[in-house]
Amino acid sequence: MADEILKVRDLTTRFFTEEGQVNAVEHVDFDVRDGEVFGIVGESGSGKSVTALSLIDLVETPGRIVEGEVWYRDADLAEEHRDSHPEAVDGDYVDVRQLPEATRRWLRGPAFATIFQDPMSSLNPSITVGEQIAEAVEVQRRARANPRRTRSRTQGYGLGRLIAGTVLPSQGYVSEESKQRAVELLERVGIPDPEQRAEEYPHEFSGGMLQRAMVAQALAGEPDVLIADEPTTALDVTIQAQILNLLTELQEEEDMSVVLITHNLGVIARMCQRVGVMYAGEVVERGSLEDVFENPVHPYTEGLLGSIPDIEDPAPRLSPIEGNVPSLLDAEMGEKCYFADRCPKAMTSCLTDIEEHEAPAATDDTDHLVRCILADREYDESEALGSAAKQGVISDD
Amino acid sequence: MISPRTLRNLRKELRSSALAKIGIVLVLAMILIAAFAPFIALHNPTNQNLDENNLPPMGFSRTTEETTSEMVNGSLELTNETVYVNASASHPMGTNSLGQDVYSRAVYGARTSMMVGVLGTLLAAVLGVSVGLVAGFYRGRVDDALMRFADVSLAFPSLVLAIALIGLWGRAAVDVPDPFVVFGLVDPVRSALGLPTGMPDSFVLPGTVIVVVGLVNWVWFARIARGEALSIREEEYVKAARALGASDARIIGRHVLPNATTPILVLATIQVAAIILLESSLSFLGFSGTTLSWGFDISQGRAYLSTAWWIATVPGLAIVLAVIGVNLVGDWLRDALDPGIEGEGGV
Amino acid sequence: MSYGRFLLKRGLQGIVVVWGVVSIVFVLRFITPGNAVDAVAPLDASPELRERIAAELGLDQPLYVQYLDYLWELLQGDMGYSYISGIEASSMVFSKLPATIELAVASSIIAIGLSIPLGVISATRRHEPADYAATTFSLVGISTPNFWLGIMLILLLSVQFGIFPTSGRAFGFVEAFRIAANQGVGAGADAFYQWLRFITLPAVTLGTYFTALITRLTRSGMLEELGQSYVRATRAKGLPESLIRYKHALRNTLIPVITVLGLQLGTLIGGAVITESVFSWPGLGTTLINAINTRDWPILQATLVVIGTGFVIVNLVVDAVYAYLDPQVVAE
Amino acid sequence: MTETAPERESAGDDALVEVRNLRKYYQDGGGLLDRVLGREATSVKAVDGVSFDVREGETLGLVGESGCGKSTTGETLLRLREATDGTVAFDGENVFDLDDESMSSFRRRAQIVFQDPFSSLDPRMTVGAIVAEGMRIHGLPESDPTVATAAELTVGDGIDRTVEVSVAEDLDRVVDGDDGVARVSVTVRKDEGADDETPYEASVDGYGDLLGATVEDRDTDLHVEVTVTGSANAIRKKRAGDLLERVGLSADQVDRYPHEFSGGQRQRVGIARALALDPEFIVLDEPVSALDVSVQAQVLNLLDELQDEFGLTYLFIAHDLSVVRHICDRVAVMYLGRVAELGPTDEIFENPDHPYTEALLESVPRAEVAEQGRRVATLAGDVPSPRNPPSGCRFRTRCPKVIPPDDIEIEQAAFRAVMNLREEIEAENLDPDEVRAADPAAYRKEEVPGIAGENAGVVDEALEAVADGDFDTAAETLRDRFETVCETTPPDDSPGGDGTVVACHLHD
Repeated sequence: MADEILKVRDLTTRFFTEEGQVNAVEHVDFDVRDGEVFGIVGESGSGKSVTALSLIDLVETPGRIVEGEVWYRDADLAEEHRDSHPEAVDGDYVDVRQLPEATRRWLRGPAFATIFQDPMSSLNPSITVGEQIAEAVEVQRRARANPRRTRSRTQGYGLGRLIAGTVLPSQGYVSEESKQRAVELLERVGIPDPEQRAEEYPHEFSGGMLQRAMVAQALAGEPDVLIADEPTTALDVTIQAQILNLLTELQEEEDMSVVLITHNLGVIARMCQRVGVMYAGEVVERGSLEDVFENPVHPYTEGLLGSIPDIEDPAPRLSPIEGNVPSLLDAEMGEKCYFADRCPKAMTSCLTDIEEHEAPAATDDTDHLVRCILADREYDESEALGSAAKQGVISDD
Repeated sequence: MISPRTLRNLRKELRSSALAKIGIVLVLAMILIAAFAPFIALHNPTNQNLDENNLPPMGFSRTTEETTSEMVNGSLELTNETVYVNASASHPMGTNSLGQDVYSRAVYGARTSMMVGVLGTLLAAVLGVSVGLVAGFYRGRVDDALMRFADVSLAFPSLVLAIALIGLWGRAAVDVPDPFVVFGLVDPVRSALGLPTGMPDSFVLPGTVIVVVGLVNWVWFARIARGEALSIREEEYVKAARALGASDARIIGRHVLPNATTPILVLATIQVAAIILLESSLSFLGFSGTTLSWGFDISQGRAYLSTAWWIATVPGLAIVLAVIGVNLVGDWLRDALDPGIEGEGGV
Repeated sequence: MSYGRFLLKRGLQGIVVVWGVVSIVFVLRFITPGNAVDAVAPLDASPELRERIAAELGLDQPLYVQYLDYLWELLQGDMGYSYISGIEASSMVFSKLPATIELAVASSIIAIGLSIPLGVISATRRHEPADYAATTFSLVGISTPNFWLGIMLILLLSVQFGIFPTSGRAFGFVEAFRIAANQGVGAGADAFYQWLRFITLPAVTLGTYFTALITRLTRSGMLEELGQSYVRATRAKGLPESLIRYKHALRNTLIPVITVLGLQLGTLIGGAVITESVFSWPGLGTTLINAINTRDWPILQATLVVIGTGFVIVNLVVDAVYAYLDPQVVAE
Repeated sequence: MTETAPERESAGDDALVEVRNLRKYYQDGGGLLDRVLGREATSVKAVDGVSFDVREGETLGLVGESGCGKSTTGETLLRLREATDGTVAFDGENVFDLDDESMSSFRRRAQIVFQDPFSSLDPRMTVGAIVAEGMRIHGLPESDPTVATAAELTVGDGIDRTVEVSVAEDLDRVVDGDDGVARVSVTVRKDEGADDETPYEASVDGYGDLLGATVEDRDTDLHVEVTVTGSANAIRKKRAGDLLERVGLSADQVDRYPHEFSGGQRQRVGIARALALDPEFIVLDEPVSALDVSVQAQVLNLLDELQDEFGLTYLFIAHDLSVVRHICDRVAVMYLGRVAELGPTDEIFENPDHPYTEALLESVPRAEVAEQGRRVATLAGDVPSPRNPPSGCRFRTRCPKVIPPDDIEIEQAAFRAVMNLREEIEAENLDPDEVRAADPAAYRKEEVPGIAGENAGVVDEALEAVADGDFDTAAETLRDRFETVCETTPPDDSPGGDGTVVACHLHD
């Protein structure tokens, strides 16, 4: 059993809006192993992006991480907090959720780095690309240089120079050394003549080039886990192939683990060793690529795989999943399966027992877990759920 | 015209923001005061009563030096003594130098401000929106020409242009009969309440000011309407309408204008507030066609600052309250409908 | 498009606008009832006399000739002579200009200096006392007519407590320095103190509306900017909150604020006109009002042209600052 | 290869739409001031000479990456944008010079469905009004004189006289005629309880209050008259309801607003709107790209059913190749404003001829376990700017099979490296000091490995010129030796006899 760099347990994030409570992420568990690409696949509204934000503690109001533990393996960090936060440390693992806010913020960079879907809106339009990458480098440099390890990253950069920095670039927060490192990072991700490109603004980059710059920025802190939230969705297919190659290459050389979030099953197949399928805020099935793709147990996974047109031998008709994605507003999740109203194999007991079951024949050493009773028993026609009952599953307005 | 989603957003925002409620209360109050002025004014605002001039408001008193002269054995003897003049119940907010009731003039001032504010904004909106929509929809040279013209009219501050136009065109005003008084509804009510009857049967609407104010502020509407037309014409539902064979006129009328109403509505509230301020400035400088206006009363009170401060203060407070109300309603609309208008519009 | 070329283009557009301003002023003259001759000729002037005056003023030529003459004279800075005082219009206007500039600059400094920090604080400390105070102040600030505010300030600070003079203007800012130069620092300092005493109330009166407006803009600008997705991405790379707030968010917030400054310049000059009449501050505003009341056309014309041209020049400066901050504008 | 393809392809597939040499350039910076500043107007050549046919009843795919001009082609085809050059013949008539009257009929026969569910429906109109807008513009539904009207009469018991029924001429405004006859069923009953003198009443089943039946008692017989009573609006609303049902929504949602629907449902409304005028040809501009996979499948199935039921011809614009493979009969691959390859779908997907098509298909990740180990030779670089596209074949700057001149021996990888170096020199991106410091020969070994002998000599010579800062001579020396047919002559992209296209010199 390869060692896990990250163990997520029972992660739950909810949004308390005026219209009601939205359960975006419900009791999500998954592990990420060293040097592995773990995929999270799901359609829009399945909660996969909120899961990513919850990992790096960037859920803004009205959203709140209600409960859950995020165990991250870092021996020094564990040592440091063993006495101050005994319950947050377990061997080399630290539950990031229980660490003080400042420490959690410090982890962004050296522990977790993130790249988002639309590179153009992830960079400040009025500051050069080189400077913004150099900022990411500078933050780490100042944090390390800080003797008291209080993780203050504005050390030696008073408010006066901060205000002046709004208008005069010369009052930069960024040192020459970091700027040089930024150019090296740009070269590292394959951007031609990096010195010149570092002086250009985001709107002067193509989508592909800008995403490479975002990857360079993520490498600034030499992260252990790179979280990629739909990194290639906004890109064309040939550029997507370039970025996926880049990610694979970097992942091997930097021996960094990747959490890849996407709705594109092709990208999952290409990149991930293990994958979790999310639907309506829950991980309905997770396991190795072979288990989930070759012998899926959960009807939703089957439906998803069935509704993709296969480029190599096109089936005459696709078999879509009927109905629509449910609205998670004020949905009383509780113990019933949330897919029951659209599930072709829904049975009466689906409304009562939806714990995670160990799927029958797990192909290799990993476990293949399914949040569906079909993992333990065969589909039994006689207990099929009537359409009326199906309607009642979700409080439809 | 207003889609149910807009109404829902408005209600939701109203529930959650106290300032919005205050705004609506203030604006409603102003509208009611302006409409039912003849009923709630204590006196006829134009009645002068020189021996009751400069009466202080309730709770205040005023000292004045009085000199009496009398012939004492062939020579004129002047004696002066301080006399206390105190408030009178019938003039709770005091009187001005001509003995006119300050409170009643403020009530009728609301009517002038409201009329100028609303009619001026309407005129500016009609002018500006039609120009802006055409410029934004057809783009090209039409757009360039109209927008250069807009830049030019922006080069003149609205107040400066307004003063110049009114100064040169004269201050034509229109006498508008007051329906309540004309139909004799007012006096019975007033006498029942024990209030003096004989309210003015018409009020003066400053025609030139409204026209000038409209002419001067059309630019803000043109800019917003142009911006909206430029973005809406690229929306796919407009292309779809064109694919269905819709004519330009139908597209502008049926698709562009309805979807541009939100930002125009928010700008309209900003403009009503701005025009109330503009009108009071104009009447303060003596460029308004009517004397029954807050600005005019403030300019009258200026000379009596040290002795009768209330003459200038009361109408000023009225302006501030009215404009705060309108601005709060503007904020409510902007927060609820989020039209993306920042800082447009102004005096 | 390089930065220089962008300014050149704005400059050319500015010239077109100035030409527009000048033409509108010319047109104004013809759409006003009564005509120039009445203003000059004595009431009982005989028709022949009126004829001669009209010819002298060049009013008998065809319209376009008058327009070209008018433009040609304008280029040479000759804007005719005041009907009332006979002084050369341009010299009169330019003598009054410094006072108005002083007032406008002073109130702008107050406005920008106060409002940006206020806006930022109320945006970053939402639902705290500082936010409520700033929001209330800015709401009242934009709802108060500046002439009434001026009068109230006079009532309180001059009449009641006599700290400030009620009206008028002692020395010009420039004069204060000249005095300091040739009469020694003591006199200079005193002259400067007098200047300060006289300009404070008018500057505060004119500046209040602007401070309130920019505070509201900065506040909503900051709130919107902090909601952008690049802020979240910048946080994700571990940048400290203070850097995100000032270096990233505030810089992008200043861009729309400065654009609105350009747009609202008209309001500033309009406000100056009123403030000058409340404090009888000897600037262009008072000149303008007198010129209108006495139908002194050349002075009115000169004032409008100067105000319009001044507006365009200042707008050019605003564009320069705006383009410096926002590289995308130059690229378009 | 004649410039324009022969009018008639092989027998039986007559082209409904014939696009010939279509061009669409966007001018920018052409304003008066820009000319004064000496900045000549540059134009973006979004569509730069595209020709293809769309045959009756087929689904032609238009595929390519963003910026290739596929959406612009679709919109210019329907004259939603003014074309710069070229012709589009719809059923024989050039669309670009139709007068208003025939333009209006073209609008009824050709429609479009858009990509973004949130921007393709007017948020301020109800779904019913959106679907019915086309009918309102064209004053539909109008009665079609060729359609006969008939009524099936069922006579209730207790009526002893013969009953005769007549139907209004414009019945077909309400009732769809199938094979030329609009039929409606009418029942006549004797109302026992009624005491008034005409006890008989007649009613039309269905159609709510749009159709009315009156009974006239002519003592010898009963005469039933069926008339259209609904207003034009009411009829349009009902037809909109029918259309919504047909695309999988329900008629009683007709008064709802777009924001109350999910993405997939909104696309269905967009399709219903396109069907309202009963068109023959629909441009589908990325109809499913914004949808989730499961909803995408539902909409694709719906489009299939509608094509069979109404005999529609589709131009299906998309960037997702697996969707195109599933739904299109023929496919045109576009690159930077031109057609790179056109042919039957299976032919194109199984053995692509054009290097770009090949690279495109290679890059698509397959949703299967085997994808993990697959070595993907990705295309280098970015799509060039359409403002000044590369000379000759536009794909030469990224093409992995660029053709070296005949007279020299060189490996493809090395030649590709030489071509990249040439582009750098022509764009003057190289830094002369860097080249001088690294000494040209060493720089060449590192930048362009795998060349030797005379080729290497020429490259060194060019690099020396660069070191002296003389980019022109450097470019010149390299061009003399390495100039390829790909950069001198544009490949032929006009449709061949069988309508296929391979715009690549490898296949001349």
